[in-house]
Order: sequence, then structure tokens, then C-alpha cells
Amino acid sequence: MAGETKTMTIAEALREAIREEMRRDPRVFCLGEDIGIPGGFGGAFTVTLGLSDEFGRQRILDTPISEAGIAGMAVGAALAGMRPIADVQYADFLFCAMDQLVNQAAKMRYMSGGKLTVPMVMRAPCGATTRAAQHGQSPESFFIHVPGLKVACPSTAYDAKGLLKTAIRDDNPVLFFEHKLLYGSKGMRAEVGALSPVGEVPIEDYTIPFGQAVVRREGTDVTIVAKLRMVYEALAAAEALAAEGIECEVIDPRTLVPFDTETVVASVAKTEHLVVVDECPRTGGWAGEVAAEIQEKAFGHLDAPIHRVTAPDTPVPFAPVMERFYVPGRDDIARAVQGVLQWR
Amino acid sequence: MAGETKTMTIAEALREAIREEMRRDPRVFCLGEDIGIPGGFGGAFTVTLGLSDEFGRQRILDTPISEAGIAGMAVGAALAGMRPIADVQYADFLFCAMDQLVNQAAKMRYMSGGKLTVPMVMRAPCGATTRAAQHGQSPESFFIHVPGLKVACPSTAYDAKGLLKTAIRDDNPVLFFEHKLLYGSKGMRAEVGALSPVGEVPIEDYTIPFGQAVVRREGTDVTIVAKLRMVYEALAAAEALAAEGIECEVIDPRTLVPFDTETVVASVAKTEHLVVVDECPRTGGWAGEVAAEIQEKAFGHLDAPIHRVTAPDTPVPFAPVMERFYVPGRDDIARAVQGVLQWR
Amino acid sequence: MPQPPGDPLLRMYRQMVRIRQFEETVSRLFLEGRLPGTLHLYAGQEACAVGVCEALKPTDWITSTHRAHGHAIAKGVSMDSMMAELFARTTGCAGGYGGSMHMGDPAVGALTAIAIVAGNAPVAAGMALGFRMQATGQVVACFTGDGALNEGAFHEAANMAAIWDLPVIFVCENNLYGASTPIAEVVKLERLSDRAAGYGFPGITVDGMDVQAVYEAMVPVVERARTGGGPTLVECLTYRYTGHSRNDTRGYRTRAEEAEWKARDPIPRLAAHLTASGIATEAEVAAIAEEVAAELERAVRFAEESPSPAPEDCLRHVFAEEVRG
Amino acid sequence: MPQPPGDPLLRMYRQMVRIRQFEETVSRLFLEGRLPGTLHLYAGQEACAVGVCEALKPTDWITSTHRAHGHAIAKGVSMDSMMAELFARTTGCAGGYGGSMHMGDPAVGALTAIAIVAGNAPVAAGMALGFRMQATGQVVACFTGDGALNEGAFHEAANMAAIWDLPVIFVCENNLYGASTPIAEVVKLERLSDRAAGYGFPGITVDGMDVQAVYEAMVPVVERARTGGGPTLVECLTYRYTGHSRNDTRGYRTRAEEAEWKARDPIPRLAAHLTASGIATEAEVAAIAEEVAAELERAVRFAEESPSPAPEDCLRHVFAEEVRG
Ligand SMILES: Cc1ncc(C[n+]2csc(CCOP(=O)(O)OP(=O)(O)O)c2C)c(N)n1
Ligand SMILES: Cc1ncc(C[n+]2csc(CCOP(=O)(O)OP(=O)(O)O)c2C)c(N)n1
Ligand SMILES: [Mg+2]
Ligand SMILES: [Mg+2]
Repeated sequence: MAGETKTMTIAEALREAIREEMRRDPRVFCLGEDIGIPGGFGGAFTVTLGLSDEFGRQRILDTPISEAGIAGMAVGAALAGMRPIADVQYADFLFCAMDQLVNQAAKMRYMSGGKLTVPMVMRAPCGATTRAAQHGQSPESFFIHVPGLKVACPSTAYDAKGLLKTAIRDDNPVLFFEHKLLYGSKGMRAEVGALSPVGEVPIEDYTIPFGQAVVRREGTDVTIVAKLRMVYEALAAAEALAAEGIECEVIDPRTLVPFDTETVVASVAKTEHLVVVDECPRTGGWAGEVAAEIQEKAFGHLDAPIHRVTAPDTPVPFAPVMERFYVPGRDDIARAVQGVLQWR
Repeated sequence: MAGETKTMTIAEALREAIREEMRRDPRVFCLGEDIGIPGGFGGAFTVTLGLSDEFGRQRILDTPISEAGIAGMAVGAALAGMRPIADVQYADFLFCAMDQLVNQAAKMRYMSGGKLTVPMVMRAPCGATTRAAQHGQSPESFFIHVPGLKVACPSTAYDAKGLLKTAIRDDNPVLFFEHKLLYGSKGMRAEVGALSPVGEVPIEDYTIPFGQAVVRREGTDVTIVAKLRMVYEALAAAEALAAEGIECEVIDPRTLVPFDTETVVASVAKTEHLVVVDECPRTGGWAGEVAAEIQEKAFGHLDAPIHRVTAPDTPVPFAPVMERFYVPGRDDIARAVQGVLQWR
Repeated sequence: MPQPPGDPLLRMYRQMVRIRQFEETVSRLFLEGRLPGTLHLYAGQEACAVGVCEALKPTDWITSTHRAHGHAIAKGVSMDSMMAELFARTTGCAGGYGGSMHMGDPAVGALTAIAIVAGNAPVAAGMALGFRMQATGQVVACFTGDGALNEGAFHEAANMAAIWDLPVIFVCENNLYGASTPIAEVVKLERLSDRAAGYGFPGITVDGMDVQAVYEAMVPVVERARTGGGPTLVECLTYRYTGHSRNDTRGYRTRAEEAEWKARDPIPRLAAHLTASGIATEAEVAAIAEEVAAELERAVRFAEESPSPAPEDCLRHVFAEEVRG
Repeated sequence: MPQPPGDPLLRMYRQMVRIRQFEETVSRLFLEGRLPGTLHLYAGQEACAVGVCEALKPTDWITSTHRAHGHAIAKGVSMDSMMAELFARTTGCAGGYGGSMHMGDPAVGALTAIAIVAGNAPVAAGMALGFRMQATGQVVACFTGDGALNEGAFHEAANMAAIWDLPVIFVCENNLYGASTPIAEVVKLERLSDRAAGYGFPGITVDGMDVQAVYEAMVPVVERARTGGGPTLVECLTYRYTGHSRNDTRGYRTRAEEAEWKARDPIPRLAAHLTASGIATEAEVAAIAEEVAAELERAVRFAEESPSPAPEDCLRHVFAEEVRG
């Protein structure tokens, strides 16, 4: 990409995406809890900070604590011709809005035989951050199982801006997951590993198409598919393994629905090994979906079973020592890679 | 099993399970919409019909239309020492109760460090029956992804009674899925295929342990794992294939959490082929979980990729002609079996 | 604009007759095994939908429920397309994807009905927000049953409508029962409209068996919503004549109660008024029923002659792309 | 029975001081980087929890929120175990699984706190139902914030509590804000307690900065609940002195407003009453603060000396089997 860029955190990149889209299209507006209150937070993670100064409190609309209401208002406003960006403060609260998301947002178009359009975005911060079971979930996997919803998961500032703009312009409901530890609070860069979530972001308009994975690192021995924060853990593992002469290819899908199966299959055709890394709990999670799909599409290429590295089937614990065990880390990934290479 | 038996539909078997458990244990009670109203329905599918005559309306408690309230009341009553059996009229409405099920019921024990116990059952009728997108879903897959919940899926009257009793006596929250087309309304027997959901059920007390699959049909060529109504479609497909000399082993897991991986792995070790059949939509569904798990545990045995036969990634359509396309059937299964046998 | 023209009372009369005959027709067709799925019939409640929709402009919207037929007809959805929908044909108002519980047509401001009880309330409020943000002057009437008021979704929507003075009217058709459950068992209020005070907006209760009363109550309420005065909860006291859905033998209520309510049937009531006040002759009134009967015959024929979707049409309309490309 | 014995007013005074000092201590520890996670502090609202819990029996229960410390202390959870929980130690009241937002201890009737806003309301009503069905005579006090009243879960719970006259009391601590959002922006009522009328049970508003007022208001309300009279919504007008959680610079409210409320601090207010009425001398009152300070020092030491869970303890307590076997 040519053109001017600026160093941004993911939170900043998201803010710029919203700002540009709101300038471009008067139908775009935000609604959520504590997003525009003067002197307030700009949402739970500062993404909308300052936007009510520019756009006013009608377009950065502070709501009551009513997640079903927020989601339903977004559905209705979308049906009435607006393009709402709703958010919940923690992805855990999506469960309060589940009927509106699963039964209304995702199905209105289908139930109307294609007559209705629901262009809305629901932003949701996910990931474990020592806030225990009700403020640390990664519920992405629930939403890939809802036909009619798209699901985006940016892991870099560049992707965050480009994908959010695509989501806003999409004519379908999009669940947009943001990892709390990637927003760009200080100190995080060191913690999350090799690639910094702070990155160069074009200050001009660009979008990133849904359904196009990115190869974050090329390699020949094992393919690792990972999303959100796990991309960085995978890269750190790849780095460590390279020292041992094992070259991992790390793929970041960027959107889960649609999912770029082709890129993964092509990689597995080369590496013959696949490890899927995910912060969602194991059973019924996204990693299993990837494994099921790829074993079906690339069975002949696979030299070992596909290995899942996921959170265990437990709620998110509070104690940091337990949480570190809970969240997959670079060592878990490295062990899994060695495991699939040594399989038999 | 020795002892007296009676021919029962699944609805009757469930009713007997509830009746016996309520007689046995004064802490057991039912709450839900339209379950006990005199002159009413006995729930959306007659399971509790007549029970309020025996146990009174306090123990067959009719609620407002408030699914979050119902689930939450069940959590609270369970914490207070009762053993509630809650229900929703259609599994689609579980989404209205999602926070209470996912964030409270499933997590209270964990968040308390093991101090609390939530012995409750949430019954939910699932499956497509020409009632379109909001009354035909099979949302089982969402709940296998919730650590802390158990998930049961009976497909016969015998299992229905035995599993429901186990669920009621379990000290954990159990999601209990019942397929609407298996309850035993007349005419169904022919429609659902080889095995009749009407069966001989002991009139005495018995329970079925969770996590024990049943081999519904033995075979040597391909393993088919299927649940609920799909068990009957799988059996019908197996019957048809037997005529061609293909012998399928059909496994009914009976509970999804815990899941009897061993029985499936043992079968695949023999057949070297696996087809998973499920009425849930494909992406992120239970069939993918089974495929992911079994390819990992039985990779060396597999002679072909595991094939999923599921509903497509669409909402449930209304038109019967589209619904028949939507719901996997015996022909789809037979084709899949032939496909895995011919793979390469 | 699909509403029949002419005298408002005559128009409302015709609309009520159209709903009643539609329900009688589809009930018969269903019993004959010619319709798939299920039905929640509206017979008895006609004055509610018709009185409400008469007070709306064609550009206003309604949101509806599982008991959708009456609302859809009153708002102007064509009976041809509704009949075709029940027959699961491509010419149906939802192309055969929706069926009885998802009737509607955006072309006439009738949102595809939402069959999750109270699921339409936040959506209706959101539409009202969208219209207000675009300053279109449109209002939304959100139909609900009595039972729906106990859902959390209703609560959140009502509160948000209140604080933002949204142009939405919550029309609660209190037919005494939610399925088999008497509303008096599940709400501890004399009048459901009293719940509105808890949100800070007005609630009124009207005779839902009297279409003129409903219409007249609605006019100022709609005006209030349209001019920024905010929402109102309008409770219409009414009764459904038939079971909750097919297979309901109504054992939870008495025949005497049914007879009492049927004695207040809104259709003969308005007919009497029409003839007594000289707006129409008895012959003219009778002609309406005959015209509607013919209309319904045509609708059934239209539906039956329409094509079924292809099985694989099931895969369409999940995402919007298809129709954009 | 873990409540300190003696004169009720002295006991309440001590409890408020314990909460205040607990919050001051953990706030300092947090700023020093010695506590993981986050904190929602209760300082300023002590009169609410203490007045409410004084009116309960030890066998009664409370359900709490993200702002759980004060409720837990008032109901008798040991400060040692709470401090250990914040330090994520196995001796914590939730064994290190819960942290600040999930304080509680079933042993003293304090349900492990639920940090989903209003998520505790249906659970509280359900506990009340369970107690009523077992005729135990226990009541449940359900603490919520002002913002919680706008959640659907609150609505469904309140209505069910109403129709079944459940022994539950909804204690709404109106501290004017839900996070940064002024309650006046999101509820269109003068008094939140007016929402109760929409469910058919009484609502009262009390001075939540006056522990005696809270206690006295609660006594008949608890009695009413215990004897089958059903629920009450008790709105306590109060104020949180610190930010919503860590990192909140309180830019959404004025320092003047804060000063006004702090001038009504419930602790010196009760101290003045205690000495003026001769219940205690100034020295006795001062001694309480010192005793509590020592208690907190011990609590911190207890926590710090307690073991951390093992990493793989993460896998425990998902299901009940483990402890049954
Ligand atoms: C969330 C939800 N819960 C339950 C149902 C099942 N159900 C369909 S209609 C109905 C009764 C609705 O009562 P009311 O709101 O009074 O409307 P009415 O049927 O009387 O028109 C119920 C319980 C549903 N469709 N959605
Ligand atoms: C369902 C849900 N939505 C949002 C939040 C995030 N959140 C935590 S506390 C809070 C404000 C709560 O306000 P209030 O009920 O007044 O309680 P207070 O914090 O003032 O004690 C919010 C929005 C949450 N925890 N749960
Ligand atoms: Mg009703
Ligand atoms: Mg507050």
C-alpha cells in the first residue's frame, strides 16, 4: 500500500475506522454502554473515546445496561435504513443479547425470503485478562454456528481498521471480536510476543475483504492456524522452533465466517501437518471446526492427525497462575508442533 | 433387564421419569410455560400432562413467558436445595435464557471454587417440523461448548426415561434435548424409519449412566455416529446399504457431554471409516467436534476422511420441500457412506 | 397504498371481514390437510389490528408476532401473497421461507413477523430510532400479546423507547391468555397498561372488541409518537375465538366465557352501526362479505397455482450478497 | 453466626468501618501492584449493605454484584478469606477461582457474587422460591445497582417474585451512575422505586447514607417477605466515593457533587449519633477503627502467607463429581 500511514494501536485503528465511516455515511452510528458520556470512558476499552465530541451524542448513543435492547435496537435501526455499530463491554454479555443476535439479526433476511437487510456490526471484546469467568470468555465459536452471521477477528491494527470498515459496509450482521490484550495498552507489546499489535495504519480509506486469510509467517514443516491473541503466541512458538530447525507456517484467518479454507489447505498440502490454536474452550469450539474441515479437504496431505491447542473445558479461572494454564501459550503450541511431527 | 415393562412413547417415558422422580424426592419439581394449567396442554408436547393433578400446581409450576426468568429461577432453586426440571417450549427459546444458562448455571460452581452445586435440568424440544426458522432449530451444539453443562439427547423411549432420571439426580446442570418428531405422535413411526421411538420401558426404577454410547447396529465397513432423529435416518440408510453388501455400524452417543469417545474409536478401529450425522447446521456444530476428536484419536485407523452429513449453514426454512432438503436424510447418509468407501 | 379506499368505517369493516374470512378459510384448509406447519388464528381480535392500522399512515410500520395474519392484512399485505405463503409457494410474501408465523411485507410497512414472544419489541424500538434519526416522521406500532409483557426484551425496549421518546406504540392485545395461561396468573396488575408507568410513559386500556374505540384511542397516541412525545402502551381488551394454535381444545377456559366475548363480536357490532347510521345499507354490508369471499377464492387459487420453491432454494437468502452482485 | 455481637448500632458501626477499611486497604494494595484483576470499590455505600444485612437473619441469604466486597463483609464473610481471594490464594472464599467480582460464602448465606448486571435477580428469586417450597422461612436480599433495573433479567425476576409473593427483597443501590452513565439519562422516573408498581408490589426509597434509616426501612420489608407478603423494591440513595473500577478518573461527575455526598458520610454520621446518645464514648468509637485496622493487617498477612493454587487446579470444580466420589 502506498500513501501516508500512522503508528496506531488496535484501539486507535478501530476508532479511526469508525470515525471515517461516520464521516462518509450519515447512516452509520454507534450505540452501547458508556461509549459517549462526556468525561467518560469511550466504551469499556476507549475505542469510541472522543467520538461524541465530533459526532454528537445522538450518533454516539449511550444506552441503558440492556444488551438485548442494544442488539435489538441495532437490528431495528438497520431495518429502518441505518447502519448501526453496537457494542457490548465484554463479549461475555453477548449471552444477554443472544436471542436478538441468533433469532432476529441472523434470520430476519431469511425469514422474509430475502426481502429484508440487516446491516449491523456488533463489537465484542473477548479474551481472558484475570477477570474470571464472566469477564474473560472468548465466545467466537458460538457465533460461527449461527447461519446468517459473519464473524471477524482482527489481530493487527491494520486489519482492525480495514476489517471494521468492511464490516460496517457489509449488508449483513457482523460479529466483530476484539481481543482485550491486543487493544494496545502499554506493556502489552512485550507480553504478547513477536509481532506488535501496534502497527502502521494508512490514514486513508481502505478495506480488507472478508474471507481472506493472511500468512503471518512462511514455513515448510507445520501449519499453525491461530486467531486474535493466539497469532502472537503461535509466532513466538514458531520463532522458538526455528531455532531447532522446525519451520512453521502461521496463518491468521482474520474472519471466521467466511473462512478461507483454501489458504489453509494449500499450506497443509505443503507442510502435511496442522496445529490449530484457539483461546476458546476445546469441545465444540472453532479449532474443532477447522480440524474437521481440513481433515476432510486435505486428508490425503496429512501426515499426522490435526492437533488442537485450546483452552480446556473449564470456565475462565481468576487466579493468574490458573489463567496462564488456561490460556494456550507458546510452549503449549511448540509442544503440539513437536507432537505432530513425531506422530506415529 | 428383567422386570415388568410397558410400551411407551418418548413423551410417556419422560412423563414417567418425572413422575417417579417427583414421588421419590420432594425436592424435584417442574417449572415452565403451560405445563400444569388445568385443562391445558401439559407443556408444548404433553410431557407433563396430568402431573399437576398428582403433584399440585406448586410442584408443576406454570410460569410467565420469561425464559431467562425460568432458567434463573431454576438456578436459584437448585442453589437453595431443590432439584428443578425447567423447560422451554421450543429449544429456539433457549437463546432468551442464554445468560442464565451459560454465565450462571454452568459457572456458579466454578466461580465459587467448588462450594456451590446447581442440580437442575433444562428440557428443550428441538428439530425441524415445518415451523420455520424460530421454531425448528437444533441448538445442541451451542451447549457442548459450555464447560459446566452436561448435554443429553435420548432417541428411544427406554433411553428417555433412564437418561432423564440420571439428569434429575445429577448434581450439575443438564441440558436435555428432546426431538419433536420422536415424542411419539401417531404416524411418526413410519416416517422416522427402522427403529420405532415407541418401545418397551421398564415400569420400575432404572437409570442410564451419562457418557455411554449404544451401538444401535453392528457393522464392519463404516461407522455412523448419529443422535436424536438422525439415529433413525442412519439406521434406514444402513438397512438400504446392507442390500448392497455394505455393513454400517450405527452408534448413538445418548449424551454429548460427556461423550463416549472410546466406543467410537473402537468402532473406527474396526471399520476404518466414519460418517457423522447431525441435524445441527454444519459450521461449528457437533458433527465437527466429533470429526476433530476422532481424527485425532483414531487417525491411524482412518482409511478416508471423516465425512459430516449435517444441515446446511442456513436457518430452518418453512416450505416442506426446502425443509426436507435442509434436514439430513437416509439418502444423504447413504451417499456419504458410499463416498467415504470410495475415497481416494 | 394497499388499503381499500372509501369511508374509514366501511374500510375498517371490510378489513375486519377480510381478516375473519381469511382465518376461516385457512382454518378449513388446514383441517383439510392442505396447509403445512401450524396456525395461530386471529379471529375475534380483528378490531385491534384494524383499528390500529387505520390510525397509521401507509409509510408507518408495524411489527408482528406468531399471531400475524390479522396484523398483516390490516397493514395491507396482499391476501394472495399471504395465502401463497401458507401454501409454501414462491409467490408467498416471504417466498415460502417464513410461513404463518413470519407474515409480513416490507413493501407495505409490515415487518416480517417475529415469532419469538416479545422479540419484536426491541426491533420495533430500533426501527423507531432509525426513523427518528433520519427524521422521516414515521412511527412504528409494535403488536404484542398480553403474555409478551413478561419478557425481558419487552422491558428493555420499553425503557429505551421511554428515555429517548421514540416514535413507537406498544399495542398489547390482551386476549386474557398466553397459550393456556390466564394472564391474571402471571401478572399482578388489574390493568396491563399500568405497567407503562414503570417506564415513565402513558398506558391506556381500550375495548379491543370495538374497532372505533381502538381507532379513536390510537389517533392521539400516534400523533404523540410522531411529534416527539414518545411511546404509549395501548392495551386492547380482546379475545381469540379459537384455540391458541391447531390441536388446542381450549380446556383451560369455559364455553360460557367464549360465548360472552363472542356476543361482543366487533364485526356485527360495526355492521349494526354502519346500517343504523346510514353509512351503508344492509345489502351493501352483505356485499362486502361476498366480495371478500370471492377475493379469498382467488387467493386460494393463486396460491395453489403458484410454484413451489426448489429444494435447494433452501440455500438462498442467508446473506445479502446474492441479490447485490 | 459471624456478625460481631453487642449493640446493634455499634455492630453496624463496626461493620461499616470494616468495609471502609477493607476498601481502603485493597485499593492501596491494588495501586501497589500486589493484587491481580480489577476492583469495584464499595466505599461510600456502606450504610446500604450494613443496614440491609442487619435486618436479615444469619440463615437468610444475599445475592451480590460486581461491587461485592461490602455486601460480603456485611453478611459475614470473613475478611481473611476475602483478602485471600483478592490475592488469588487457595484460602480465598472462592479458592482463587472467583476474585473480586465473585465474592461470597455459602456458609454465611452470601451467594458467590454474580458480575453480570442483574444476572443475580432471577437467581435470587429462584432461591426465594426454593426456600418457600421447603418452608424454611428464609428470605433473600438481592442487591443490585441502579443500572441493573434496565436489564430484562431484572424484569422477569421481579414479575415472577410478584406473582408468587416470593420472599425476596430487591435492594437497589442507586448511586446515581451505572459506570459513567447517569441513571437519569437511562430511566425516565423520578424515583426508581416507582418501577415496583409496574409489577404490583411496593417500592420505597430510603436514605442510603443513613444506616439506621436503611435498617429501619428493611425491618418491615423483611418481615413482609418472610410472612408471605411478597417482595419489595427498596431503593437506597447512595454514592460511591471512588471510580467505577480501577482507572476511572471520574470525569463524568463533578468534584462538587462528590463533596456534597461525602459530607453525608454514613460512618461519622453514625459515630456522632453513638457518642451523642451515649451508646459509646469517643474513645470506644475510635478503638473500633483501630481494632479493624489490626484485623485488616492480619487479613493481609493471612492472604500473603496462604498458598497459591497449582496451575492445573484450573481443571477442578467444573462438575460436582469430584467432591462426591
Ligand atoms: C420467547 C418465546 N417463548 C415462548 C414461545 C411459545 N409461545 C408462542 S405464543 C405463546 C403465548 C403468547 O401469549 P401472548 O403474548 O398473550 O399472545 P397470544 O398468543 O395470546 O396472541 C407462547 C408461550 C415463543 N414463541 N417465544
Ligand atoms: C450484563 C452486563 N452488562 C454490562 C456490564 C458491565 N458493567 C459492570 S458494572 C456496570 C455498571 C453497573 O451499574 P449499576 O447497576 O448502577 O451498579 P454500580 O456499578 O453503580 O454499583 C456495567 C455496565 C456487566 N457486568 N454485565
Ligand atoms: Mg394472549
Ligand atoms: Mg450505579
